[in-house]
Amino acid sequence: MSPLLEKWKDYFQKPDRITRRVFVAAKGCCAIEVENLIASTYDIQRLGIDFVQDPRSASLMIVSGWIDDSFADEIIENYAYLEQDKKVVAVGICSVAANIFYTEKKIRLADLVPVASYIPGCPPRPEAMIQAILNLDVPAKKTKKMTYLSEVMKSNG
Amino acid sequence: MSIVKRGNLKNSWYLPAILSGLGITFKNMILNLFGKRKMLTLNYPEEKYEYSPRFKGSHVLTVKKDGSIRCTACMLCATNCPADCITIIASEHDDPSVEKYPIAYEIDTLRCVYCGFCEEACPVDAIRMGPEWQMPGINGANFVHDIRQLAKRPNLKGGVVSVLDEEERHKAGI
Amino acid sequence: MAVQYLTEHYDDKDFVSLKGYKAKGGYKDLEKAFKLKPKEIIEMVKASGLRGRGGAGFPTGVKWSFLPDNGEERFLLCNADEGEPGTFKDRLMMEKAPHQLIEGMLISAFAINSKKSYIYIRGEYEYVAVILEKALKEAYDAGLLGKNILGSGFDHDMDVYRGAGAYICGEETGMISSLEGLKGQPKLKPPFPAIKGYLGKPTIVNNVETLAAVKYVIRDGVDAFRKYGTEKSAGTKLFSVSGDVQKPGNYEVPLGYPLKDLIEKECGGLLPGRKLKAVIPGGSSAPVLNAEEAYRATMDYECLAEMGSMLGSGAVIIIDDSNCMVDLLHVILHFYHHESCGQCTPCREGTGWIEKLSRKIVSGSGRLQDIDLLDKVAQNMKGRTICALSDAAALPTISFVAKFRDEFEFFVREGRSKVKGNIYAQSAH
Amino acid sequence: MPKVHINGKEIEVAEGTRLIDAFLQNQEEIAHYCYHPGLSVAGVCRLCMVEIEGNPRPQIACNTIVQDGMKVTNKSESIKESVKWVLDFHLINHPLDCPICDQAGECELQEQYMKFGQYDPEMGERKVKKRKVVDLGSKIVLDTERCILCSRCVRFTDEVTKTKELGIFNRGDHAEIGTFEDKPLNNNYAVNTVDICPVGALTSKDFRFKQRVWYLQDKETICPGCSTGCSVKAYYNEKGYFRLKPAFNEDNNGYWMCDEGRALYRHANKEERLLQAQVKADDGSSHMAPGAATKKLAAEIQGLDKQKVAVVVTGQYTNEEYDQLISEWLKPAAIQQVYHWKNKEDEWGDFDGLLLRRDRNPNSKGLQDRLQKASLVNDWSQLEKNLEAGQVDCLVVIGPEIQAYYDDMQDKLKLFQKAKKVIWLSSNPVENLVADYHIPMKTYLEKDGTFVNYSGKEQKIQKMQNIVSQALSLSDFAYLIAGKEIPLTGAAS
Repeated sequence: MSPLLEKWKDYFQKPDRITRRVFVAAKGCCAIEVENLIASTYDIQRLGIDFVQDPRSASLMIVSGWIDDSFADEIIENYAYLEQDKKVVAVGICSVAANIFYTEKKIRLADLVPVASYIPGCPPRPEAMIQAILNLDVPAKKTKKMTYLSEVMKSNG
Repeated sequence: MSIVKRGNLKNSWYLPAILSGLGITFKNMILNLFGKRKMLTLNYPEEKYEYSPRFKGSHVLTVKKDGSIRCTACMLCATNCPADCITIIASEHDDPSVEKYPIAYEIDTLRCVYCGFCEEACPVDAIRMGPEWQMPGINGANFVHDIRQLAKRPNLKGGVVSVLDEEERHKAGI
Repeated sequence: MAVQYLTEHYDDKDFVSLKGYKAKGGYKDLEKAFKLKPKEIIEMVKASGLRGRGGAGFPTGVKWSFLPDNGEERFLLCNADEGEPGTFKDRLMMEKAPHQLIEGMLISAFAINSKKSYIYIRGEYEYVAVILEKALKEAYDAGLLGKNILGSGFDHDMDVYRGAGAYICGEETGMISSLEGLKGQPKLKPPFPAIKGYLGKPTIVNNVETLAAVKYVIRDGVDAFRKYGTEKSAGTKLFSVSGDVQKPGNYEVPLGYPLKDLIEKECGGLLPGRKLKAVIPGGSSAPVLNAEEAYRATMDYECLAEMGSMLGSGAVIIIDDSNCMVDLLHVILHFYHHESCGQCTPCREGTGWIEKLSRKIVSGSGRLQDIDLLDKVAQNMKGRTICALSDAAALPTISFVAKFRDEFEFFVREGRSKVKGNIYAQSAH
Repeated sequence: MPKVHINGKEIEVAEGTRLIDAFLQNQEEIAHYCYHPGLSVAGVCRLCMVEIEGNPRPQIACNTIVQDGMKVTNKSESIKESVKWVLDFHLINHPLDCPICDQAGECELQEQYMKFGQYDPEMGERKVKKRKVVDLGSKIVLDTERCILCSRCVRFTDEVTKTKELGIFNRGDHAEIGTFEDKPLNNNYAVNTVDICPVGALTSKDFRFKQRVWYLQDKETICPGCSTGCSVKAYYNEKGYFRLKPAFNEDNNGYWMCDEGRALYRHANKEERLLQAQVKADDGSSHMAPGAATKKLAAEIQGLDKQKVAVVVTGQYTNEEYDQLISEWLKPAAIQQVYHWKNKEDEWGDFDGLLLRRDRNPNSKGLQDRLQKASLVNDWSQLEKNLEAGQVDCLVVIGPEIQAYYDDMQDKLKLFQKAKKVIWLSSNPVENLVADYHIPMKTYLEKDGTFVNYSGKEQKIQKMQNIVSQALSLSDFAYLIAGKEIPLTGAAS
């Protein structure tokens, strides 16, 4: 088989494609790292994960940045709109532990919504975010070189 | 004040600008189609970056030559930490030349902002920021890393030996 | 010219015993003193310009006049500790003429009206202590000590107290602490011993030679005593000369006697074929004089002080060009580091530091800045402690480094001594 | 009153004060190690050098007495240089132990180096090595390498406790502090040497490696150990109390405190406290909140005949609490049987010559006066008679906060069993206590108030860190038992 055909098959073969749609509620410095996920270096669309604007069509929510009152309401509202097996990923310390800035009111994400996966770091590396999303479920797109989740976890220690 | 250039053909008409933009996009598409190796994307689970030692990743508690923890529980890192995420419990070591060592040294990675202040504050190079990036975990995983995790985790291969060792210091008479 | 004033009958064998001493006119001056009033004796000693022979050179009469006359019990202590390296004159005097010292002390005790006195002798002078004790027993039997001496109604007891070999107990208050049974450490001054000394009572501490000279002030009167010596430093002084001379030993010369003559005439000049390099005029704690200064110097308090050194205890150490000054400084500093009593921080840590620095230079691994550091540490050690031991360690260091810097730099650059070849590079003491 | 010019300022000082006192009284910074106002002058650290006009050599300030018209300065260049160098001499043989030394944070070497030193050290030689971690008995650890030989501890054991246990051995820079053949240093004031030691040479075993000093805050209070009422500083943070140190109190304890008093912080920590009220219900004792338990108790004893109710009080609470107790409960409820529990009253007279008195209650005089004023003084034998006769329906024992000194506790417990209902109030659990109600109380560190010491002097204590916030103070108990609500201001909150 000519390399061209092989390349063609590689890209356009018909996977049982389930696109994992993600709604992003990112704020602050971690938002820039979250944007990296759809940029060219750490492109997660090759894993079948796509960012969408509307929470109703997403089943995974990424939250990052310092949670103040207005942002808290927004998170709760968007969480309600998520599809049925909804999961939330907390990115960075501000949303997880809200401890670094001395304001009188400290809201942690866990106080608002049930959080599925935490990513420590300030800001965490994009690989950590990809790893966090992969931890949550079986990857949407099966490419032939994709090693299964368990091996990935083991190698990472 | 902005300098306004007017009148010449190139920028009074939009088409050349659009075409040059699209040109770049196509150039990259063609390149990526055929030159897969030069592509920028890191296929994360299979390929991984090797970060430089300067990278402020997850902590490493260095060890002495004989394998025991180099930290003397002087609490300077816990004091210097802006996020108060280090808790240390010190106790007496039976060897009088060591005298004090930590029986518990915990870093709450969910509070730590990885700023490296602890590394700067440590007088004896007992704690370092390793090149591995911060490991995420599902809810309920153990984020509070203790001595076993910080110093003896598998990929440290037996612990990182501290640069500043006591024996030389005592021999040199300091 | 060497004089036989104090040391008149030293070569006579039985001058040691009381009988021989009395035959040569002994204890007559005591009777003469009993006739005078104590105040008059103090005035005579003050007028005679007699200065302390131990090291400080403080006028004896003035020291006696500090005593408060509040009727409190007084003590007279004779400082025969002689710890200063290079000094051996007191041993000669006590060995040859113990009664001379006893009579001098009796006259002084009568002058300051003290009932009790001690002779604090150096621990190592064991046989001299035996001689002294024998002389004291003779004096007691002859009624010259104890109650109602010679019918004058003045009673006085005298004892010999042996030290334990610490240099620091040569210092006034160090000796007093040792006598009181405490650790031999100097006491805080003010309150000076004349006001609050031994057991808190007024105490006068004088050197052996000073007390012996008091007898001659009484015997010959002030102007006969002033015949010897210069206007400001009167009387004669015993110098214990040691080092590279033909005939080292004790020589009694009038104060103001030129050092050049002391070396050439009295001591028979240098060893053949050697040239003079330096002279330590007053014991190891005196700053050193180089050859040119030594030939100009005269042996009295004022001239040596002007030259930046001091007469001290009169131990002249002659150094010729075959000695290495760096090694000599290391030996001196090792002595002071070992003898520092450790009470005050500048001296306790400073002597240790400069000794380590000098050992480093002597072992050839020194650096050029170590020489400046040696000087800087010494400068900052002196003048900051309770007693003068830190000055005694610092002053020689400063003078050695200042006057013989080339030898130090040679040692640093070459790693061996300029004079003694490379035998010193390895064998640091 | 002699006048002195210190660094240009004209100051009037009392006759015969030392120059260093004149400096310290007027907040003039002067470096010093061996001088301690409570001890004699040693003049060995040579740091407090000052220049006096008309005196060629700089003099040490601690040994010079102030004369009229003296012009003194310690800010001149040569003095600054001299202090720098003498500090350097102190530090050249000092080991690099700051990470493992307990004194770090309050060490005089650190502080005075930052204030006066700030030089760059040039010492490159080998330091003198001495003995480390020498065990001096159960209370103190000695490290002779850190010692700067300021001889404060030696003078302390010579002059204050007069036991002469510590001394300086060897000579020169090999000199070491220590006891004869490392005999334990365990007189009752030994840990004072740890406070006056400017460096980490003497550290206390009780506080060894427990907590870093800069994590602790401190406040002044009165030691409840005995009736002397020494003023003390308690060191605490949100985790609890860590140690007690003496505070200067001119006429009472000067700069010292006894070692038994030093342990009086442990009973306030969470591990040893009674956290919940224990109420003996019919199905075995159940835990309740202190306030609720008291209210339940108040309802129960409402109907009882007040003559049959007896109250035993110990002298370990504050004056305000006693006033509230009497005015809120005893007086309105007309309870006559109030007894002052004095343990070993006959020995109360003896005194150990320095600070410790046998009357181990801080406020027995205050209680005595108040009972006299309210004419509630009854003889202890009267209580025993009533108990034997079984007339006591309800016995409220306001128990001692510090039980260590109540060694007759067990037979008193047996005596108290005779009452029908026993109510015990104390901050710590009591060994094999059988009581219907055991209500936790606040310790002396968690409430404001005043103690009256043996000589009748009133001294204040301050509220610090609340360990058991629900615990009641005696006045809260009085309000609740009398059926009232605790007033919002909270008499002794």
